[in-house]
Amino acid sequence: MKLDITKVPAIIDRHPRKASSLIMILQDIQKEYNYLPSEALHKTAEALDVPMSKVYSVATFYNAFSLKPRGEKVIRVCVGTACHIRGSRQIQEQFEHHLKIKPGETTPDMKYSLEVVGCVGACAMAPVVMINDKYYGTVKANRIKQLVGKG
Amino acid sequence: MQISTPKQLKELQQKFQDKDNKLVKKIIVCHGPGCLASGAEKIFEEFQQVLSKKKIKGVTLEALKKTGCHGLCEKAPLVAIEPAGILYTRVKPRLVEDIIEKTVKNDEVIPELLYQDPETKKRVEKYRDIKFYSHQTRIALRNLGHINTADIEDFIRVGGYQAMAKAITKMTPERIIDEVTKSGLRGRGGGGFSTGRKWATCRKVKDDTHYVICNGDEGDPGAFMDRAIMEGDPHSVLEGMIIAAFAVGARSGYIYVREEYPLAVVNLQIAIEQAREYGLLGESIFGTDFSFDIQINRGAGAFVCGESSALMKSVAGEVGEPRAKYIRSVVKGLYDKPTVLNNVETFANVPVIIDRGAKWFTGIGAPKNSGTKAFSLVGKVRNTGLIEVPMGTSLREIIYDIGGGLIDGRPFKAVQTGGPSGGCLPDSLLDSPVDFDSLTKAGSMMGSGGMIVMDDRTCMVDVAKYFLSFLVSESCGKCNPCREGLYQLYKLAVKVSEGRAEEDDLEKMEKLSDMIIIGSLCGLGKSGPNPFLSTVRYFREEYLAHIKEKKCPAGVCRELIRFEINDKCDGCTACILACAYNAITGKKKEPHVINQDLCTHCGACVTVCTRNAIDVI
Amino acid sequence: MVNITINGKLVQAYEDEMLLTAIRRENIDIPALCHHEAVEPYGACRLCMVEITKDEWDGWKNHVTSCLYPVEEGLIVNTHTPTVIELRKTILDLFLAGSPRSTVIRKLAAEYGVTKTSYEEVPDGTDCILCGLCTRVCDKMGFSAISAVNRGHGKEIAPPLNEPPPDCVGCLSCAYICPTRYIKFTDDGKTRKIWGRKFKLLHCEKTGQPTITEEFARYLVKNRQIPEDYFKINDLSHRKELALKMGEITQWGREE
Amino acid sequence: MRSRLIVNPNLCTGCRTCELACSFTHSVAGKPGLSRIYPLDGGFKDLFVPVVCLQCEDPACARSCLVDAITRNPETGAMELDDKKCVRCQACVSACPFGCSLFDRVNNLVVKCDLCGGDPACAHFCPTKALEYKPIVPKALKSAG
Repeated sequence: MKLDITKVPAIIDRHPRKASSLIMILQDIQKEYNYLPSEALHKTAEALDVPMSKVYSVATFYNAFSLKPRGEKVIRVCVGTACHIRGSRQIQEQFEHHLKIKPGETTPDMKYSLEVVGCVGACAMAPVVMINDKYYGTVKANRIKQLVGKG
Repeated sequence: MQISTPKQLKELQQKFQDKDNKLVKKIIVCHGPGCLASGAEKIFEEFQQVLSKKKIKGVTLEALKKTGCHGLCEKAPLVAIEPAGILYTRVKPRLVEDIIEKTVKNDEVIPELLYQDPETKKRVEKYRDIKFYSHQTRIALRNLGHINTADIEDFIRVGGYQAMAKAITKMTPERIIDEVTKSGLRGRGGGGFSTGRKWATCRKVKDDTHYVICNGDEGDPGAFMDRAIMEGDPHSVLEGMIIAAFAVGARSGYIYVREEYPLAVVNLQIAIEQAREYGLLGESIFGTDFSFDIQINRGAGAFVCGESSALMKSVAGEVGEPRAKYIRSVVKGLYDKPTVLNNVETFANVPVIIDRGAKWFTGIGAPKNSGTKAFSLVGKVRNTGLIEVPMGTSLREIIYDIGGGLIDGRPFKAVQTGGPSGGCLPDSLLDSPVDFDSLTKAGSMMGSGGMIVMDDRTCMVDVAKYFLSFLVSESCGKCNPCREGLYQLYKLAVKVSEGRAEEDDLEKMEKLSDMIIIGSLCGLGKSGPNPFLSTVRYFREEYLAHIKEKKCPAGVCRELIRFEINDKCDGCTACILACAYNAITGKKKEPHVINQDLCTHCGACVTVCTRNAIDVI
Repeated sequence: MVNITINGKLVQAYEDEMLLTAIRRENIDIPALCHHEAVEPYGACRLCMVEITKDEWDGWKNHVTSCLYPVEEGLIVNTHTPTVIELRKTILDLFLAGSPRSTVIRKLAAEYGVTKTSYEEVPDGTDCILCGLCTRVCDKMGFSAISAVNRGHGKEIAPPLNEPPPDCVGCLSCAYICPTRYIKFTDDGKTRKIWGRKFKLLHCEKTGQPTITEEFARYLVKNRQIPEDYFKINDLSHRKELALKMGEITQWGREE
Repeated sequence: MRSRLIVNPNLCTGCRTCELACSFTHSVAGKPGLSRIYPLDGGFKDLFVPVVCLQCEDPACARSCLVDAITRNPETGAMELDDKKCVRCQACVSACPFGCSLFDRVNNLVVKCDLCGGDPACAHFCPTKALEYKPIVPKALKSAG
């Protein structure tokens, strides 16, 4: 499948053409494509007149960016302190086991990506899992199968 | 609608109040972080549907409100019925119709939905009588749970933007700074630096451009106060920022919000647009020559960007690498211009201080620690949630009176404050007051306000290991002590938790910690060893148990424990389903067995067993 | 000029200069691996840390990286206190754990009495100590061909997308500035290889000797307005031309 | 008036004393360094030409230096190369149209004449006054570029 990057110039045009727009443009590109296609990085570098090395540096420094395509459903297991002491590690392992992938990876059928996140700010409902934009609180080990199913 | 005089603002307030007074009933659906994670949106939609179907006299869709966090997240989702002051907990969509029929229509209380006092087991009808609330003083969180999120009308109705009007039209920048300085307000992000002094220094720097930045990069895991404020009461933050901008002479402001908070970005953006529409942001505010506007920058997932110089780099679109502190960002900050950077909660306090005066503010809290502090009270405590208490309140009061003690009545072991820069405090310090100076003295930190309660099933070695692994992955990697030092400290903690360590490894860890503290470039590294140091200081025996006896007393460290099923097992198969490694076998209604060769000691079975039938040995 | 005290000796330093410069002027040896005068100070290796205090600080002391701490009137600096030495030892020990084979690190660590790391050697550790000199000099020269990627313990220096960097001109500054000689290149007099890229070298039209890469020369022509002709011959041929010219001039002088 | 290093090939015998003097003055770690001055056979029978940096007004070496390591000494007028700043890219070596920025392969250094800070050793030791350091501006030799 050839990637359609024709939307990139329009995304770039939504922001001022200056170096400080870099992170915001990358965020919008990621939102559109679910990851940062390398061609889009080149286009951004060119448009903002920022060296490609800086763009790559930013794209790899921040956790939110992915340089690999991600699955349809991005499962983010919160591993904040509150979640940790309420057993988020088990939750993470359950997902690893059921999806047969490690955090940062995507299932071969491109359906699921597994990620861990420092804290999503829903600590009172620990442990918390986010599937795409939806939060799931007080997750228990025996609910994982069901969560993977519906997401 | 452009407001150009304080008088117009007052008139508008009156108008919105009159409109509100006409509402016979208000149905408040909490949209705080906890409630959102428990399906608050569904409840709200359900109310909308039922209300538009049923015709109740005097109760229209306008009665329905979507507010910020009420605080009692443990019982989420929450619905409050005003003006009666009834709080319903753990509301489910199917109960909405009942609530409307009984409570809204006929003023009949549904007891099952009321909060139950964990001690007296009594249902509490009135919101304000719940102990969780009665011990609190809300300043920064004053509007949460009372006004619609990102709704300028509701904000103006409760007196919003009045302080800003006063500051801009009646006060000089010097008077404002003086008032804030005298109030003793200290940075709520955790640093505890005097806000007034920061503003004064920034104002004094002669430059054509000054900036105001709001730090909404609430990175401490276990803290969500700033998220709740930004989502639930964004206008308070804007008002605080505008006052700061006027005081230091800034024309542009930035709010840096971490990417994990998409709703905060949405609500802040709505609030900014509303404020512009009302002429409260933009050119010539209140007809003066003061102009100011705010832009939102989203973080991209980096804890280190909570550090001021790293945050400013990130705002400029660069990698968030901190720089040395010898050049202060208040003098040379964003784009090398003088910059005031304050945290969300700090800004939310400012309008109240301007409105009610420094003297009033210093009357709350403790000496040199005036005012209140918001905390996210989480972990193994009964009433998890968002709270705000006067500085100097004791840990005991917070954990037991407000928090209702520990879950399942288990013994208290420690409370963690200050996030990855803070520490764990033991029960011997339960009566110490919670303020900047006392916490630092005790070897922890105020931090941004996460308060994580831990019981006897929490292993302190594991907690230290957890924070170290967090910091190792969040370090920017610029300087050696942080990048390599914390990594080695983490490796040593793993060694302890796996029972491979020797006694002198503890000394090695302590020595390395000292060097990391002296040697690191920024606050992340300089405070990185704190979680280890505080746990080893107060829970040394636990470390020694791992090292000498090769045992984890709390039953957490996997290499040192194993699980066995006891005779309480009634064969419910819950653990079999939970075990991801197929290590448990057994027939229904017959005792199950754990195959020790397959068991990874993850503990998933324990969390699902309702019979207490799995022992940790 | 400002007056500062270094290890008990009162010395004068220029305003706006950094402590390290003043200290080194006094021939005091303190290590610094991420420092180079060609680029802005960075403060990453932390080896140049010293203890500072002032009379009016009431005994309060601070430890700062001397490479980016500007001199101040009345500053009292100690470069070799037990804590500072302990700190350098720890840092070198940590570096040694990450780069156990680096001769530069091993030599420096040995000077501080560390011959074997007391920590766990980092699996697949390299000689790169992430001092950032290569990327900073590449930025300073205007190429920005390489940069730091990832963060924390996974940080490394790499060209964008780990592909041969299009902005590189093969000037080798990164390799020359690298304190541990980690950046590798080859140069056989015809082609130069670095960062996975191949560069053709220019050759002197007269002697056939190699000079700089075509790309570097093109960059200097375009951005620094150096006439293209200058790169046609090498320095020796340039000197010969000059000698010839001067000889001619002198010859005219004789004829007159 | 500022002094300049004047070369008079008519007086040069090719004795190479200047080379020795330079080499010893610019020694590296106790060993003689690369001489910044080269007495070259100019191609005219008996004529030797000591080639040395002309300290151009708009020097190609400084222009090609991307790290600003070559700057003019305001007192002597010499273009001095700060070795602490030099990153050995050798742009100046290639860019100088007179070949007077040199690369010392033995010591891995880029070197050029710095007029010895105001008392050039070459002129000092030249037995025939083929090299003189004095305040005269020769008309024929203008800067290059």
